[in-house]
Amino acid sequence: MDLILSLAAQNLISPIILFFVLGFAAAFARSDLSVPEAVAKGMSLYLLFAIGFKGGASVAANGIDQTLIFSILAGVILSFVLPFIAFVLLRVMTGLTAIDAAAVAAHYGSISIVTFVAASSVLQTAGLVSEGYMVAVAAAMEAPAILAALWLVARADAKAGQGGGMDAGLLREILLNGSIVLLIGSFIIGGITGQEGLEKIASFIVSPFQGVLCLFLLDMGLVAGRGLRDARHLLKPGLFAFGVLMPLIGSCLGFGAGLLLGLSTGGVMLMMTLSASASYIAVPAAMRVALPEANPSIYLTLSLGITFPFNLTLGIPIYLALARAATGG
Amino acid sequence: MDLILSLAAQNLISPIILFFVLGFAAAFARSDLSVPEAVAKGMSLYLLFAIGFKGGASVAANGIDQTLIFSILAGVILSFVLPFIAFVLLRVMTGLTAIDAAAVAAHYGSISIVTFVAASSVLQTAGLVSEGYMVAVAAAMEAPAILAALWLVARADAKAGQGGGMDAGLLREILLNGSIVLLIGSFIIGGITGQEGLEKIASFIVSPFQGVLCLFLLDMGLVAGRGLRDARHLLKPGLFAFGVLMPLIGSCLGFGAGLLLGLSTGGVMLMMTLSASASYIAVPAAMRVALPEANPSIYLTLSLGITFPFNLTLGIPIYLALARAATGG
Amino acid sequence: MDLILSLAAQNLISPIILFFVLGFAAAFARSDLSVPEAVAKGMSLYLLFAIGFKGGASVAANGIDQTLIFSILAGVILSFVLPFIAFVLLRVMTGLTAIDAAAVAAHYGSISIVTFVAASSVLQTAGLVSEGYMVAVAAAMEAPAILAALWLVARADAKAGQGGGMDAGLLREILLNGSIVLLIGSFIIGGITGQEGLEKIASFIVSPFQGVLCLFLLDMGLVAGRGLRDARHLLKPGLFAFGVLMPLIGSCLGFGAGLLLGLSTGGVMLMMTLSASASYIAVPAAMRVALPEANPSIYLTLSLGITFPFNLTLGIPIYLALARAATGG
Amino acid sequence: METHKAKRVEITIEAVMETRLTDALVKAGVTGFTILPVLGGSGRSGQWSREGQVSRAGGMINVACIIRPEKLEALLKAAFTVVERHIGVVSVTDCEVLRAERF
Amino acid sequence: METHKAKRVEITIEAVMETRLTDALVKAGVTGFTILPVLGGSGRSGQWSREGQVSRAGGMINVACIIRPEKLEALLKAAFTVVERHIGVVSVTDCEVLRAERF
Amino acid sequence: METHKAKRVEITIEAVMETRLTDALVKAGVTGFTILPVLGGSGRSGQWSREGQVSRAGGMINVACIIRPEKLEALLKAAFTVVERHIGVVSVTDCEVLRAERF
Ligand SMILES: Nc1ncnc2c1ncn2[C@@H]1O[C@H](COP(=O)(O)O)[C@@H](O)[C@H]1O
Ligand SMILES: Nc1ncnc2c1ncn2[C@@H]1O[C@H](COP(=O)(O)O)[C@@H](O)[C@H]1O
Ligand SMILES: Nc1ncnc2c1ncn2[C@@H]1O[C@H](COP(=O)(O)O)[C@@H](O)[C@H]1O
Ligand code: NA
Ligand code: NA
Ligand code: NA
Repeated sequence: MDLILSLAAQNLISPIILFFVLGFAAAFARSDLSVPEAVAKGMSLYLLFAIGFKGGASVAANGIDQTLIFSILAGVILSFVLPFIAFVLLRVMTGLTAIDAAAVAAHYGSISIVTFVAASSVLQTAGLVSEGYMVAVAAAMEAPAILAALWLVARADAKAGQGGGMDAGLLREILLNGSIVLLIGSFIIGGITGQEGLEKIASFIVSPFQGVLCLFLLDMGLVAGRGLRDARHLLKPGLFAFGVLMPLIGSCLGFGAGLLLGLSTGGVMLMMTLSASASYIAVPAAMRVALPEANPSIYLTLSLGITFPFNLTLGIPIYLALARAATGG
Repeated sequence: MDLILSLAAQNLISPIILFFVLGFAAAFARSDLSVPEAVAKGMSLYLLFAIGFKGGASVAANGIDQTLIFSILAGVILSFVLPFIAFVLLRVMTGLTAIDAAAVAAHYGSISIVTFVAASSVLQTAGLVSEGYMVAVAAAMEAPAILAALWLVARADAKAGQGGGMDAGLLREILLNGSIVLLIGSFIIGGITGQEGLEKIASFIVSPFQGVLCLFLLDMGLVAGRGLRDARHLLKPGLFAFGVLMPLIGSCLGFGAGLLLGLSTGGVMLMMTLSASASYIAVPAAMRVALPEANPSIYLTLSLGITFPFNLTLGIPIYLALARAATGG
Repeated sequence: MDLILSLAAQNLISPIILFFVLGFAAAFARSDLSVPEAVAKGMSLYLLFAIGFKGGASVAANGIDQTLIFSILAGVILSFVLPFIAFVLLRVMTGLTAIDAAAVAAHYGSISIVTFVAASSVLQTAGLVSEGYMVAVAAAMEAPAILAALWLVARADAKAGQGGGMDAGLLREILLNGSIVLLIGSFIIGGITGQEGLEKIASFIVSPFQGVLCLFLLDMGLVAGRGLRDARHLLKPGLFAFGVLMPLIGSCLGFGAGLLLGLSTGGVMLMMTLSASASYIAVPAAMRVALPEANPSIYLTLSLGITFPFNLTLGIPIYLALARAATGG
Repeated sequence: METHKAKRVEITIEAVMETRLTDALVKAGVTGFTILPVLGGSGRSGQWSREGQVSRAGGMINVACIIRPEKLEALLKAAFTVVERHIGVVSVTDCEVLRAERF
Repeated sequence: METHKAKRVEITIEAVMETRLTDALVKAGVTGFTILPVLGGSGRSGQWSREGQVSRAGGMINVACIIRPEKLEALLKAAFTVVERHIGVVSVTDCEVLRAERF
Repeated sequence: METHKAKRVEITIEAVMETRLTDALVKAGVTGFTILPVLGGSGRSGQWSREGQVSRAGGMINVACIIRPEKLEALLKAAFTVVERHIGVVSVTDCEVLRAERF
């Protein structure tokens, strides 16, 4: 417990957290500070490019083994199973309709790549390494949750399925969405070009990485703060509790999976983080197409306004402490 | 004098000045060279982030003393007093109406953060250090000038006050405008995380800084050149003379304040630069809201087309030479 | 031949090529991966800024000699002559109208600065240096081809000339287009500030260069792939063959010019690359103004969809191998 | 100059629905449209802005089509099928166009 | 398809006045609006462009509101109070809308 | 509030033609116009989008002019001279404006 507290405290005064807090506070104070949409997208491309490439280069350095395939499989299963847990919890804890609950559930089965990046950077500061292919696991966990949620809706309410739901176009959009393609593409290119490739572009993707992450989290803070400010009336205690409880539950499943797979300390911690995190890019877009009746304010506020800050500040140090305790890392 | 000339000459062939000149020339030649708005805003966020953080980290390294508070106080007073001087000069030297004169005066009381950044980078090249908290002084000098100008208008012309002027919304916009929030926020975060935080992101905010500044000044040159080209008919000799005289007067007051406060050579020079510089972001926006009758072409052309280039090319080396002569630095 | 193959293979697995391929593939798979327009423009400003400055600094380090002037002259002549060859080939090999053929021909006389940048980066990897002023040659080769093409149209079809063609406004737009101004401006500034200036901004324009180039080529791949996908019905075998044959012919002329001028191995290779490459920024814009009847899909698809990828993947290693064989470099 | 009567249809719709809408328009015989970016807005589902957004989920676009009056009914039907379950606005204005042969 | 008469009001105004204008519109009973970015323009106060600008001072935006005809007068009054001392343009067009219950 | 009849002309044209068009408009006595960015579109010359583009060649812009009815003919003539050989669309709508003295 002490360890967790001290880790949390240390985590809380890292620049990336503080810039997130700055953005959050600025949004609540109604400052007009803002990051242009194109710059925010550019930074997100950069982060995906860098994290994918570094993952691939690290796999190239350490070789591939069977664990890769099992880890990806575990990720897919987690992503598919977590929405069911989330759905039941939401129906019990909150007054959400089946459609709203399913839409929220999809977000919690899927993952947030920035949370993953933040966790990786905490690992790095702690001097821990992790399996490079966790990037591929992250990519694999994006989509299954969406299918689970649509299945939940179809079951709960046959009517809501008509005229919408999953079609071939949507499936392609989900599987080939820009973030996944760039992440996996960079991962593969990093794997092909290996350390030699990494050296060529290290002063672009390694050294300035932390700084870009700070600016990006400033923007995340602004967007999350603005969303929370405008939608705080939605945040009934039940919803709020879900936003904190669900990542903890997710991380437990990720913890189990990580230990079963025999991952390193860092790997277990990242698996926990992935399971605990909630999507705020890919899944919202898919939900607007497939379940337009679901209220976007609910899922965005929960995912971006509650769970993301929770993971960033408290979750990540907790997951790290647990992973360390269990693996002796 | 020789020293000033040689400093000016050396300053004039630094990349940052030359890129400004390139932009200026390209605009006059009607080249279609342009920097996308989002990229320009992104660079300005970067500069504020970097300069604030470095200031804060430097304060963390050197400790805070009383001078900080007195310096900020001095800044506030200067920012409030300078518009009165500017207003009188404008009414004497030019044919501007009271409203136009007050609007211009507000710009000269306030500061230009890019001029500050350029001065800091000249200091660095000269191997001089300065008080990290000058960043906070810069932030403190943004707003008071606006109040002074609105007071001037209210006094000069009761009628102009009706329906506009200062209201609670505008006050919040001025005090919490994005630039100030980011600058002060980064300053505080730099102060909290200190040298350790700085090391983490140094390869983002320290090493590439000069290069980004070059590109940003290219854009400033383009914008200033375009503005001057379109509004050159406004530039009566009186106005032009004001645009060069006012920064010199401002710098003298800054000089006095810096010496009184017992600042370092670099600190005195930065205080001079702040007092000499004229706003071109925060104040124009505030003027459009509070004094829409004032002609924006006049204040933007003066501030961006005359005073900014003057400070960048001749002012800064002059201020440095004087600060050196007076402090023996 | 073996050398070429091994060079090509080595070239093909470099990160920059692989990211181009990633973008190309993503576009064909209809992924929604995309780079915001402002970010793409920002990166292109960065590349021009960096390549120009480094060229100028290198000239400052090595001194200017007569070859500079002769090289620029050679570039101008090549740029003016190549469209005639391209025009005849197109009329023989394809069914294009005179106007479409002339528009395409203009693109092949002019140059692609990204191809030039990619070739420079291959040179650097190969440990070869080149004449810094090749940047100036590149700039000089942009415009003459346009004049040649307009002359071709005027000759082929007096009627098409009326109401359009070259006017003073267009001439200024071509000669002062943003890319040229930034490239030449940075080149001159690099020349003035020399190694000292370069050192100041090296961690902005030297170390991260390769990484930015990767991201930029990802975007080029996306744009080229999308263009090719939408316009593949235009790609009759004759056109396709032209898109591969013309760069080879161009490179031969560049090869001859380079040897005649007595350039270094790297210089010969860059001269070949410039002659082989086809414009996709400056010339298309000029054609839309001067020859609006020409079909933009044809010239953009050829230049960006066929010739650019060909040069990037196979052309550059071929040119390098030939230049090495001939100069013993 | 000679102008011809036409209808201008403007559809404000979520960005994620862009291709679905334009595909439907093309199927309904629309020969051209222009897409304008939208910065932000407000409606029954609350206020929103594109600033700092990374996701396409939150944004909207504005699709403007100029068509011959006789094609209006088909276009509105096609648009309605896509817009039906989604937030967004469809408006029609009378206008005159130059070069009517283009529509 | 059934359409209903409505008014489309477009207000081109300085970006710094955005929230002041939208607040006034909401107070006047407007239930929705869409904000489009403006690249540049020209008027009595000269020509301007957003290129390379950092400040919000120089830019304008375009606010479009579709409303029931009976709300027009209230909207114009509200808009006028904000626009009065500022540069900018207010225009009103007749239009038809689908799903009139939304307005 | 008192409004006055006016015409709203919207011209969608290639970005490279921007200054040529606005110069022609100014010559034809137009006192103001507003330029909106265009994200993409489709027409007889195919579909296009600004995403990831570096060149101005591919993009279009939207120029909107509000004018007094009596100036319409001169404006259309001026616009037509520029648009004639180029792709693009010109449409005219009736509208009402506040502050008619500005036009
Ligand atoms: N009356 C209106 N006038 C103009 N735009 C509107 C109007 N109502 C809604 N919109 C636009 O459509 C979006 C969705 O509206 P809604 O479905 O009402 O939430 C809003 O964010 C606005 O951009
Ligand atoms: N007649 C007009 N038609 C369209 N937009 C206009 C017109 N007049 C002014 N504007 C727009 O309103 C802005 C301010 O106009 P002004 O108040 O005349 O300087 C201009 O920059 C244009 O964007
Ligand atoms: N009917 C139309 N309605 C709206 N915009 C159009 C229409 N036709 C063409 N456009 C726009 O004008 C551009 C060029 O059209 P075109 O000349 O038909 O290729 C298209 O890319 C669209 O942006
Ligand atoms: Na999850
Ligand atoms: Na000042
Ligand atoms: Na060429």
